Amino acid sequence: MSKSVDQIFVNAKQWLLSWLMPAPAWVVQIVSSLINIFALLAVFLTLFALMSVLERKILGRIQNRYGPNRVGPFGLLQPVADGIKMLIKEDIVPARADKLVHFLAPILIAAAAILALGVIPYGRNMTPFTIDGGILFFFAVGSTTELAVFMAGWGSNNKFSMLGAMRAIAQMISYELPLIITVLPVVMVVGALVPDRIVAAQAEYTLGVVPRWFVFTPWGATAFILFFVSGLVESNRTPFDVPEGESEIVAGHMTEYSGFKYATFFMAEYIGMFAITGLAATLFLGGWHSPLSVLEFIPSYVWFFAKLSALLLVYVWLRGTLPRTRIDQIMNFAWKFILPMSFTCVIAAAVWHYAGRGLRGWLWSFVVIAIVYTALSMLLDTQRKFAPRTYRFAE
Amino acid sequence: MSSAAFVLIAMVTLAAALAAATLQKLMHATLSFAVALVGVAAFFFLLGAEFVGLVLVFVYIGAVAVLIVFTILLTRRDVGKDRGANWGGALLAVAVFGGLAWAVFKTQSVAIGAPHIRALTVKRIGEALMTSYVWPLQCVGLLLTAALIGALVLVMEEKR
Amino acid sequence: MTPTLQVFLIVSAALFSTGLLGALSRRHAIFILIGIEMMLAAANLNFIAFWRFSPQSQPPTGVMIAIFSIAIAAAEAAVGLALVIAVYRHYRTTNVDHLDQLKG
Amino acid sequence: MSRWIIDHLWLIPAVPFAASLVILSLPNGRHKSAALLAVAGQIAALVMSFFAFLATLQVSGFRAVQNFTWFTFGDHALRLGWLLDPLAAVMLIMITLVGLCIFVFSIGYMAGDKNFVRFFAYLSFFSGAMLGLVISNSLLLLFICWELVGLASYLLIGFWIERPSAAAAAKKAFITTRIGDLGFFLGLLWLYGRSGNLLFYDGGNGCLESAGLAMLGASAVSVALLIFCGAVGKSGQFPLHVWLPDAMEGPTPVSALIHAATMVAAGVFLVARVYPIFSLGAIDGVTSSLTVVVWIGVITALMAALIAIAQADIKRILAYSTVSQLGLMMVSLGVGGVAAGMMHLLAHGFFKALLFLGAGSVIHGCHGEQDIRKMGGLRRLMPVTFSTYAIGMMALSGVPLFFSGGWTKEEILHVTADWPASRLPYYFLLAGVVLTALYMTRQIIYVFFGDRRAASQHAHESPRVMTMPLIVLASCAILFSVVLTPAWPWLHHYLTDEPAHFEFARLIQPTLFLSLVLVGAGVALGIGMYRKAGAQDRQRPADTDPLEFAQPQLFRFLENKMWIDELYARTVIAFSCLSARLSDWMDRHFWDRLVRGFGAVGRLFGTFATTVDERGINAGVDETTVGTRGLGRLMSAAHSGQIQTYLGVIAIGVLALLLFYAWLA
Amino acid sequence: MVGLISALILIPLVGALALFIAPERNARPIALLVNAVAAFDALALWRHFDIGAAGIQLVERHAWIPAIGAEYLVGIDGLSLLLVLLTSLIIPFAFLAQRMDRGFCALMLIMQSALYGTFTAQNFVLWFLFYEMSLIPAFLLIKIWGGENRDRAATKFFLYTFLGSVAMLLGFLEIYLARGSFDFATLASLGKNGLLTGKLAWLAFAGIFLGLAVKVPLFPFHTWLPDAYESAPTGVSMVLTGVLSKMGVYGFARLLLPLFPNEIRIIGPWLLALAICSIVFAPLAAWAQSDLKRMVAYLSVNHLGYCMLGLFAVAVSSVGAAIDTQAALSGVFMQIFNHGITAAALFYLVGLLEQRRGLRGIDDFGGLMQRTPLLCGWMSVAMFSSLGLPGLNGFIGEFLIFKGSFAIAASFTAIAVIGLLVTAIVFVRAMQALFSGPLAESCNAFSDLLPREQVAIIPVTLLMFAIGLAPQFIFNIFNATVVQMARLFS
Repeated sequence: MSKSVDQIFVNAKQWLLSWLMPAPAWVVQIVSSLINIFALLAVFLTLFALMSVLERKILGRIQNRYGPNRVGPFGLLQPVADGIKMLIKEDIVPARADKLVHFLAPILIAAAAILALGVIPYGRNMTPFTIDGGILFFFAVGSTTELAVFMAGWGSNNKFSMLGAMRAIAQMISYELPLIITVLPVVMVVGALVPDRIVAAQAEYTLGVVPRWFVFTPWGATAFILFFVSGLVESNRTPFDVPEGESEIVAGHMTEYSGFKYATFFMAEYIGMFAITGLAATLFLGGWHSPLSVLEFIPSYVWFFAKLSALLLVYVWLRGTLPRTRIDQIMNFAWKFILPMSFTCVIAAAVWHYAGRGLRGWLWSFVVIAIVYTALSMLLDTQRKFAPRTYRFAE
Repeated sequence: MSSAAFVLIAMVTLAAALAAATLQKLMHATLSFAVALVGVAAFFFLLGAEFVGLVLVFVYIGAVAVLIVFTILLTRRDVGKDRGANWGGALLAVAVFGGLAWAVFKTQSVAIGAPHIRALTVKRIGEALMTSYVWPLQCVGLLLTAALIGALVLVMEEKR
Repeated sequence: MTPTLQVFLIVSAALFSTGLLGALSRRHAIFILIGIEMMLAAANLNFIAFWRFSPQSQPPTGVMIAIFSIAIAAAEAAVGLALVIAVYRHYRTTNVDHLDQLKG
Repeated sequence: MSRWIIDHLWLIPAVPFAASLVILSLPNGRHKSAALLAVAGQIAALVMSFFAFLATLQVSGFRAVQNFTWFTFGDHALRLGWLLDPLAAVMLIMITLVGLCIFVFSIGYMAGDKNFVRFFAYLSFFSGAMLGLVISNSLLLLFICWELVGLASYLLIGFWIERPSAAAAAKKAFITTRIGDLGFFLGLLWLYGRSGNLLFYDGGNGCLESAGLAMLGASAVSVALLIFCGAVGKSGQFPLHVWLPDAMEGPTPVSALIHAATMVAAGVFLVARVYPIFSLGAIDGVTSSLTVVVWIGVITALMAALIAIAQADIKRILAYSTVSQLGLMMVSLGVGGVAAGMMHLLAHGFFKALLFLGAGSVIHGCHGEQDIRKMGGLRRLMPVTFSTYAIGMMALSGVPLFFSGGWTKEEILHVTADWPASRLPYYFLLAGVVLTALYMTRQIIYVFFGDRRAASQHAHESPRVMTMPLIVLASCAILFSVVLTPAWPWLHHYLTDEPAHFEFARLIQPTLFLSLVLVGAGVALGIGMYRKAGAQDRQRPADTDPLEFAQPQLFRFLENKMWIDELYARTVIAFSCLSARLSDWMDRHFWDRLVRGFGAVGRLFGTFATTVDERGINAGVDETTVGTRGLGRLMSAAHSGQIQTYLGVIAIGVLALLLFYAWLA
Repeated sequence: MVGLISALILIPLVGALALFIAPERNARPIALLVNAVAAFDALALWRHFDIGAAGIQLVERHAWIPAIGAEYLVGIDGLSLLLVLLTSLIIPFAFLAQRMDRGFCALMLIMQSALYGTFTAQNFVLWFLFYEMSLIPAFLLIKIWGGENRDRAATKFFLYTFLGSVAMLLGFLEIYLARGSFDFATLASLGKNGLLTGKLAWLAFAGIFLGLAVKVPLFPFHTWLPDAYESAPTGVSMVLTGVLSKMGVYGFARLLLPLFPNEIRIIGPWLLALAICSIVFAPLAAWAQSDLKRMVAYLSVNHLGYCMLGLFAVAVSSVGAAIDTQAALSGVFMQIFNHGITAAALFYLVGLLEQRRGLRGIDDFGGLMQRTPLLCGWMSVAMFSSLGLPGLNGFIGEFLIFKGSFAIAASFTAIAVIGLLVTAIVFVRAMQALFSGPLAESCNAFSDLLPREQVAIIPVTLLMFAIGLAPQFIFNIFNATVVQMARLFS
């Protein structure tokens, strides 16, 4: 029973494809891909809509207000209203803009974000595209985002846009490095770049209870935190949203966009966020595996989306909690702390491996990380004491 | 490895390359260059070297293209329009192409179809990198470090 | 009909020539760099093609060379662009016609 | 205890050594601890020595040996060892006992010296080295300790380091003894090479045992003489005696301990120790090496006694008397009276230490004055010193019956008289007896009798810590004779390994009267000559010696030590300095110039090569260069700096290559 | 993998490079640190060395230039190990001797590396490479940081030793052309039956002999030495006398004796005479010096003369008893080590005096004992050790040399004893002039040994005592080698 529920989507796709039996293989392949794409788009656009309204409501809760509650029950139809509004708005293109580039930027950014979704395993046998170098694909595609952002900034021919784009690129490049390097230990330990293999490697349970997710190893936990922070930066979310800091540079590279193009940017940002969190869940949180072996009867995709949601919730929570950091702080943090720490994760993973992957390895890699962490924090400590702020004029 | 895909990719690639070589706006040329490289990556996919294709995209789009646009940004004052092709260059390029094409057609041994091959997995590449090619790998690592430092030193503010 | 090695080589030759065209005809240093990168890509394409069409052997040498050449190209691009920036700072131009002296 | 000490013989020297190290590490002001440590170390050594002595009494002909491997070179072991036999045992007792007295005396004598601590460290060091010397069972170990006592002597002579004369005397002592030591060293090497074993006793294989001696064979004479060189140097025998009087620059306790009682006697001890080598192949107790020993001894004894007559320094007189007495002992050894010589050595150790300490007390009382002509009348002021000094004087002079020196001297005269080779040494020794009595009488009259003179005006008796040792030593000098008398020559028999028995009749012998007469004559002569010494007498001024007045030439000759120092300075030392200068000059001017000459030849070649270079090769090269430069100018036009031109040229080159290949195909 | 010996050679080189990364003021601490590592390595070497086994151990062999028979071949036997340990001891001691800037430290480290190489290389080409490599830093050190006359002294030193090296190289080329090998072991096995024949043998012998004799130096090739030692800075003097001079002795023991036993036997008496000249004339010349450094330098010639005496005596003994050859060889090795530490300590102490006074003439001081008892005490220890007082290290070596050579060449040895006497005279004279007498005006403000100076001198002095009293631990290093070498000559 639970098996058939688990595989319900897979079976549905097979059933659909079975109608094409006489067609040549390449047709089947294309149709299969199309089905996957549509399924992806359907799920994630819905999720995007849901997310946008939920985020606003949660932020409202955090900030002690209601949030949207007028359109539809509990304001749940708000995204529909927003969508309609965006669609019917006038599409303004600045006169001196580089029109082609200005036009292509939102398309490229959305395409990249959606492509990245394609390699994540959403459930048992539910990876849309299985590529040998899936993780690499994810990052290769993800890296086009930077170009797209730049195109947006350049094409708009506006100083705010340009500044925003530069900031975005600077911080995205800086954090792409730790993002990739924190993935390395997982890849090393599993020995494959295929997400499915990585998920499979986390399938077991220690003593039948504790899942063997990588987040439960010292290096995994560290890498996960680093990955999460870097992902936060990659998706330009608070507290790292300086590229679109409204109070300083209006909306960064999106300043000159309106209407549907703006909506596309917005969507791409959310989808990028889903992709990153999805990857985080895949890499460190055991993908679609259940946290307890007794709960395995619950379908795998439920688990995946539960983890995804949990992580997204943290995103929202952070956005509601933290103020925006300065760009120099972001960069310093990246190069001076995150990067060395992520290298340490690689070493710690190697130590863990060679010490036998058991308790001993756990302890040793913990020691390695602790040493480096202590050393780094001592080195980076500016010895600045924090004191309650005193106000000179606002008393 | 279908011919249709090949023809499609070849057309896109060469068109983008031509655009990169001739477009007058620097930014457009750079973007075309990126497209051309995506085309090359697609060729790699077609040839069964997915990994290299991904690396190519990763490196060229993610790093080199971004670097180029950044450089364009930093040297903006000079970024007017450049002239497109000049005739001497074009002639020479065509001549080189002619010569190469002639040589390719002339050489009988390259008129062969693709043999059936074992899939080139990342694992195989990794093993090769860590065994037979470990020294080149180290050297490249060193080179990259040196390039990193060199580039930093070069762009540091000149002392006046 | 599947493409033969010849076709790939022709495409690669075309790509190479295009790169050469870019490198030869432009006056802007960045363009020249783009042209050179294109030629490199063409060479990589050659390597991969030759590997694909050759009798298979361990290890995959063509692929390896391509990987290394990509890495080297990245380094080259980084240093090259840094040079462009440095030159631009000094001369306020990136037009290579004006940069014909060894003396800084 | 006795058993234990035999197994741990090395502790006897080790304790003073350890004390010395500890004292050396004390800070400079810790006078009390330093003295306490040194005396404690000495007492410990004395106690252990006493038990060792007791151990030797148990069996007649006792000999305990403890050998050990010092190190292994190649696959041969170098072995050293400790030895306890009667000879060593009596020396141990003498050294520790005299040493203890002198240590105690020094506490008083050196009080107030700013280097008090260092003094006791050196003194303890010496004591350790000396004790090691007497109990070593290996010629090498003996040599090592020999050198160490030399070092201690050097350090102590030069103890008052700020006095240039002390430093010079120390240097002289060190170098002069080292000359002898080098002979000793060569002898040691020779012996080692021949017998292959430096251990004295090694279960039948030692170099003093029959097997070892057999291997030595004919070279025994040379070996013995070379070893004797060491003894000559250390014991101040002619011709290396010159350092000993100068050594009196050291503090008086040092003179007493090292340069009178113990170290200088080490030469005699050495000869006694390796006596089997000296006497190897003896015919009727005479060998050529022993003959040399006798004559050296005779010359020394007589010469030193003569010089002593004309000295004014209280310590120098004693020093020459020491030299003379050592000569006496050498004669005794040479004529075959080992036991007699050793007995005299022991007795001499006690009474000479006593005399020196007495002299020290006098000097102390006179505030550092050493010239006997400035003393006088101290008999009343320093009664204890006087009485003990007188006992020492009588022992030294050989007054028979009650004084140890008398009996031992008697014994020596006895064996010398029986020497089959010649009677001459005997006569010389008899003359020596007269002279000894004479100069001692002179000294005692000058110092203790007569009127008070410059230095003795404010003299005072020394503190008890100084007089107590004097009394102890004086009693020793008297009581020691108990075991020396011919009636019960216990010590003699103990040393020669014969049972002793008492026989009163032998106490009185004819020669006793002879020496009584001779000593009496010497004393009488002394009193006669020096009765008025120090005072105005007839035409003689007060500060002129009666002998000087009577025989100025002779006196000058003796006063200046027979001009031996000057002789050495003119000959040996001058020659050495000259050769040093010559070596230096040769180095700077001859060898160096020789090398530079070679260099000049090289430079000549260089010049030649340069000419060829410049005229021949360079010219050709120059022309080539000019041509190349022209070509370069031509080519440089192509280097426009336009990189695209270069690129184009490269492309054209590629094309050309293609064409070339096409043509080939 | 890099073996222990290669690591030993590399460590100072790497250290020399490391100096240029760190700030200048840290140069000396870093150099000392490097030396600590090297010393650790040397101790490890000692630990891994099998003292019971003869022959070369811990061999590392790699092909280098096969065409000329050169290979990277390093290994140690007892003698090599002894010298490696000596180097590890003296160089840090020298580093403690004076202030030095970065270049100085770096050159010293390079020299150290070359020394390690010289003492461990077992192939002539490699050996020669290191041998020459040590020369250049020494030259530069004297030339740049030396005292007055440094140019002349440095040039003299360089030309002299270099010419010697050239002669040696020619000699070896001759051997190579005839025998086709540069390997010490191979050549030594050939040497017994004559490596070369006729005039060629004599030419090769002369070349190598000249090269080594200059290096030792042996009378009359010694005139560069006083100049060089005098003008070199203290630390360099220490290394020059402590270790560099041992290269020559090492060369004699390792090369000349095994390779040319027959030739040496023939002209042995003449060589012995030269050694005797070294022993007798050098201290005489020292006696005539007023400069303390020059004096110590001449005494170095004398002490190395003892080594030569022992070696030549061994070489001429056609039927020497095993005990004598072994004694002489042991003595020579012991003397190498002892002279290393003692002479280095003496130079160090003279350097201290020079630092305090600015001059180093023997008459520029006086009465130091009153002002600086510790300095005088330790200096006396070093001097007594040098003049061969029993209980200190110098005696052991000299005793064994004399023991061995006396049995073989009694008359020569007897003359050599004069050297002992004159050495004693020189030192006692120096002690008299420096320490005793009234305190000289100019020495009033002297400070006694500072703690850091004590740290430098006391361990070395304690080592002198240790060797003097219980030398077995040093003998253990080379006993097996001695037995093996002695077998070569009997």
